[in-house]
Amino acid sequence: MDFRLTDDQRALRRGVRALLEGRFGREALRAALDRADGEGAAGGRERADGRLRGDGRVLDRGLWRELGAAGFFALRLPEGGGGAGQGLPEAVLAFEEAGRVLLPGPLIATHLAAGAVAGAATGEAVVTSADGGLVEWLDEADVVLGDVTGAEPLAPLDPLTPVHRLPGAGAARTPDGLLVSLLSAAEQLGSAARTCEIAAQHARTREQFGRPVGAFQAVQHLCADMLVRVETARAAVYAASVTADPADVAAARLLADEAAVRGARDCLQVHGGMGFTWESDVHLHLKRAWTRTHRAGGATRSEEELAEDLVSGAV
Amino acid sequence: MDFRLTDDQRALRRGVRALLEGRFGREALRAALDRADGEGAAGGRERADGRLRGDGRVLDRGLWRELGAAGFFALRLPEGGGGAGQGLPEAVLAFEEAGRVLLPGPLIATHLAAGAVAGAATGEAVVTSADGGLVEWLDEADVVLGDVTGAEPLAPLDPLTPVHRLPGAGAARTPDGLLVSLLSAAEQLGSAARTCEIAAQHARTREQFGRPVGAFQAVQHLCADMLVRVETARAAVYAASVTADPADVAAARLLADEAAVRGARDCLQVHGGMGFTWESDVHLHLKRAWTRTHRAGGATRSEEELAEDLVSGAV
Amino acid sequence: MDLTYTPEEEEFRARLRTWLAGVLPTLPPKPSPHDWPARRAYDLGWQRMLYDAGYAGLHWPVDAGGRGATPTQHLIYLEETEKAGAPYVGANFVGLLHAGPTVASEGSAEQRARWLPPVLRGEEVWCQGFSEPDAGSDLAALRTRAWRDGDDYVVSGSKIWTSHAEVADWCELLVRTAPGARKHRGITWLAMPMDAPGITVRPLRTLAGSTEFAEVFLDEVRVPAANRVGAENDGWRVTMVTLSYERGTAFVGEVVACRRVLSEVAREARKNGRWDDAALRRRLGGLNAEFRALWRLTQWNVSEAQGTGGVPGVGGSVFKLAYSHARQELFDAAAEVLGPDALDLGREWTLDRLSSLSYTIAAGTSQIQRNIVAERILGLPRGR
Amino acid sequence: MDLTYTPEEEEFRARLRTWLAGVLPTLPPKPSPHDWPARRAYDLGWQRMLYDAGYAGLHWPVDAGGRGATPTQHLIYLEETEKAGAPYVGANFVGLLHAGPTVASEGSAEQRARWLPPVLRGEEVWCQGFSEPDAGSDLAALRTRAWRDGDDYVVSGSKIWTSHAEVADWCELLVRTAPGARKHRGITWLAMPMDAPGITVRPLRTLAGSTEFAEVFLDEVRVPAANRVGAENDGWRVTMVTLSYERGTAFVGEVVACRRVLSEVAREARKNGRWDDAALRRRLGGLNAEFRALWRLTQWNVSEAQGTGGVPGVGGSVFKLAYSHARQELFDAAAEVLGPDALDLGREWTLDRLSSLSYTIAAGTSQIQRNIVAERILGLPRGR
Repeated sequence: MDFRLTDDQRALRRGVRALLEGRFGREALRAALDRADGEGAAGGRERADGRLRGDGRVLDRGLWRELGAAGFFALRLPEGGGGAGQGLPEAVLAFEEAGRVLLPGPLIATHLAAGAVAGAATGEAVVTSADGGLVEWLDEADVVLGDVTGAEPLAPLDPLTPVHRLPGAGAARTPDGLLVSLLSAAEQLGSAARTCEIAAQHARTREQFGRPVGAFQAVQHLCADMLVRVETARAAVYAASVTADPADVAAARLLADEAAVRGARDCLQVHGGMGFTWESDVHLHLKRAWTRTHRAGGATRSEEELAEDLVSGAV
Repeated sequence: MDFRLTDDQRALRRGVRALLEGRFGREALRAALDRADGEGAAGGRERADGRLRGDGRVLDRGLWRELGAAGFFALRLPEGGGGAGQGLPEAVLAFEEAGRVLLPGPLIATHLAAGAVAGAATGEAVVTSADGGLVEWLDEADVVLGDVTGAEPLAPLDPLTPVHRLPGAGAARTPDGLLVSLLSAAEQLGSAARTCEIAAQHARTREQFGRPVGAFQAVQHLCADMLVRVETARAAVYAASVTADPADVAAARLLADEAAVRGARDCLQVHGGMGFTWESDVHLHLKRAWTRTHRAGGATRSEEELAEDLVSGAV
Repeated sequence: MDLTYTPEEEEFRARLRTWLAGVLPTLPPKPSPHDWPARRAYDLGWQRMLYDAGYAGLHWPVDAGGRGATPTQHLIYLEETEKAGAPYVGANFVGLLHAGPTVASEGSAEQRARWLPPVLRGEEVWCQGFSEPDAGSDLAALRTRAWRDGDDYVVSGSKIWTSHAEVADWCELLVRTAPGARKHRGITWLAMPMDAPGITVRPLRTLAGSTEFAEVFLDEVRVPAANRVGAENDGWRVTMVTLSYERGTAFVGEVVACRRVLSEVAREARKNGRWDDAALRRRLGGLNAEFRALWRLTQWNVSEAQGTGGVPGVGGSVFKLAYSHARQELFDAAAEVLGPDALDLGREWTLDRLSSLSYTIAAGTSQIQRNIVAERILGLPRGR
Repeated sequence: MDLTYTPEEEEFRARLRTWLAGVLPTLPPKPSPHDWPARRAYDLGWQRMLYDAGYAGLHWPVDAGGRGATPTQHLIYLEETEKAGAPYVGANFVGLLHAGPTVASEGSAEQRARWLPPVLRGEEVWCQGFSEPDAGSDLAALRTRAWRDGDDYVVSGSKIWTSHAEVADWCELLVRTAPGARKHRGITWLAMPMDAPGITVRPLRTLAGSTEFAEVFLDEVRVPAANRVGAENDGWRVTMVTLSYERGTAFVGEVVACRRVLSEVAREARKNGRWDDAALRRRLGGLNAEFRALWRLTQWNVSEAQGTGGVPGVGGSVFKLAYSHARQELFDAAAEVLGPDALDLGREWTLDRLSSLSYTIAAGTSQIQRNIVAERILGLPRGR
């Protein structure tokens, strides 16, 4: 047993991080936000009541193809078939990086469609999929999996995740719900780790009452609890990527959802008023984290699965 | 509207406090504990596996009669009928004081029996009552209300509250469940207020790392949250004593249960190792608070009542 | 412990209800939230109606033009207007609830005569220039400078989180007049006319997407020294005095509104089936307990204020800690009930969930409130 | 991320299982918890069996008489012994897990030869004299004095929270030898024979009613200077060195046990009908997630320790924060499931609920652990 990342896994993580930092740094994030937002910051007043302005194209297709070229979507396809021959652990590391930088788009659906839907593996096609009562990125997807009849657009809480509601779909489980849960958990983990870093960074530098706010025990403890949730979730997510056991995946998603949502909220609290502005990125982490909690049946289903696991099998 | 205590109510509270401080101060509490405990501190080893030693008589009958003489049990009986002609608000103030000092005995059942059961009003009789699946003080009661057939003694968590379990009783509601909830909430409030005081007192005086532990923000904030719960519960309990509205009572008991249980736990945390000894009183507050949460159907029933209230009536 | 209202209080409530029932249907349609001039006009129009009906400055002293109402009457007023769906105080907030009381309490006769009547009559709007980018929680660290030049102060600096700056006539401004002095000394209170040259207002967009706030940049703005309330360098005390006007009523309307929302959330859950989830249902029951208690705590604080002559003391911190937390819990529970629709910004509760996030930050973070409770109520040593 | 065990590790596990299956049925009956001499004999007897089977000092270096096992083997050992229901380390705890490693690491050749073999063979029991009534969280504030008198130190003071003091042969003792020195300086590590004159042991009853701990009063106890490990005044460093032996395994057995308890709690709920309460059921599901994650975090920490050579670093604080909280939640949930029986001290879970309260206090309060995480991992400025 050696749970640590292998050298190859570390290299993969470094590679994805470098790619995303280069191609989806803060400026690109804010530019995407302005596109989603119609007229950018100046359009804020219109945005408040939920209308999308502009042409509605938010995804950067060039970036999507670059992701494809870098193997983000084909990561788990066999090496002979144009893939990188990697496994779920490597996919989880890549999606964790995507979560860190708030990379937009139906990444999970496209990744899962690689090899099955033409163009998905290479990033030529944007693929989305119905998931329970929601479907993300319907208007910008080239291929839509599942029945989306009667889909109605919402004014999306997360400006970088357009969503449609599906009528009467309830919480029907998609066949690949397990992988959606796992990869979504990986994104949550990345977001949680990032908001913990942002909070600590802010606490080290922001001064109030003549000292960095991070010298106040109350702020220290908020940050410490954030890290505890991140590291606990990390252990669960990485382990689930190795075992692919349904109960492990359910545990990973529960803990990662919580780490991401509470992390973003605590990060906001540490930032005080400054985090409350549109210019801050903290709210984007919170809105995305909230959005992800709705995937694959949500926390309730995961908790029920984990309860059932307690009485059904061996521990 | 003037929600503040009247002068008479203040005087009543002062009176009860003086009586209890005089007759049930710390020495009396520890003496009762030693009686309950069989052979006192030296008998601790036996106590650990739950056996009661000694003659099993823990209640101080003299004190019980003094309580009767002071009107604790007859408080709400009409003045003509040997009572003090007071209302529920006054009873709540008295029971709050009882909760502060961890006064033992079936106080609520005896109070509720005053006027109906001979000797209850004067403190000549000790009255207990079955409540859901439990009955407190069965072995020392002179009068037992309700069906206690098949009662089995437990090794009581709270050494000063002997309890029997009733078979199959489930959570049948006693007819005076509303008043049990309210007066129990008043006791919880008193306990919560007391543990908040104890914690603050300890934090002001105990030094670690060259300063009072109360100068650490983490300790300050534990104490502050304790007070917030106390004051919120106080408003709810006092209001419920005025309105006797079932939803108000349910709210009062929920908040008072939480204030007492969490208050005692946080008080323990503030005390560190010193609170973990048998010699400290903090654990007695926690054990009593836990015991009281089982009364009158517990939190679940109260929450359901409050949920139903939201959709049934006017707000 | 008397929770019944006196005949006078009941009569006050009845008259108010009758008046509201008659006047609310005559109101013009609500303006778009993005049309500031229209919002100003709407809010001032409502204030004028209150003035004409004798409800303006209800809680102000009579000698300031107010009605000298008791805290209980003020509570009733806030409860009834909320329940009736009357307009919010809106653009009149700072004038009626902060700057006005400050002038009433600390201003000269001339200043009172100049500034108070237009507030009461709904003719002038005030905004607040207190917070700065580097002086949020630590307000006394403010750095906006003012120096005396003849009969004027010349002010440079910047302010943030200023509501209604775009349409305000006046700004109650805290400036630093003695740079060397210890933090809380050396601060001065000025009434700055918002049409003075050198003022730039920039809307500040919040995470909820709205622009309720603005940043205000001040570049050598001249403010007449006659606009100073209180002595030079005494502005911190001047500002704090105002708090005595609040008398436990600050959140009356909000608590009433939250109780209504909670009930609506429960009914929505019944409608969409989430009510069958016992965990969610009981969570709503628990929130019912919280908000019932918060209402009683409000009545408690108001009674205390009424009994002790008006200064609410630190009980406000206890209330704010409990309330800000409960409000966030409420909208989290609402999101649970909404299910997928919790991702819909078109749902009012979704926006409310976002804005509720500010409650543990604005007007003293929960961390600072806990310090206040620990040190001033529980007597713990000053935290470090 | 390799969670499979190597063939060597699997073989180690298989051999251990076989041995446990054979030996556990031969154990004498468990002694009463109140019979200290019998407990000592039982625990030492088990240690002797481990010694004879080659499992004694599994994680100690070979040159100290140990087996030099890897952290992973140690994890497997702790997992399997817990699952098999083998006796706990009991009276051998301090000798095997703290004093022994300290001597092994910092002691002279003579000291190692004198003290280590009896620990491994189950012949001598150690206890720990670190905490004092006024030095709990702030251990370095300890005041027990020792002064040199010829070849001895003379020690006066008192210690608290000492387990097995009644039956220990030796006490690893921290004393202050330089009263004027700054806190962490001036502390010295001594091995005190428990039969020395001047030692009084008084049982300390906990809130759970048990007397697992004792106070130890020292009145001019003479300890030979030859019993000092490390240099005079260097005892703080000497003590801290020992932590490197822990290697992420401190709570392996407990996590395994908690997962078993959680499963039992769920089965009990199914039996008594509480399982139908969706809120409670899902709460148990959530705890399943927590404890699964804690097991993985253990494997993670052990892997780190194995990879980096043994010093676990501050990851232990992260684990302890999460685990102590989860353990308390577990027994709170168990109480929910028990219903009225949660008031029965005769139920094991009720006692466990009480003792779990110490987990956020002992061995560094959660508050102190959070400071460590904030300052040493996240690099926040030193708290004040």
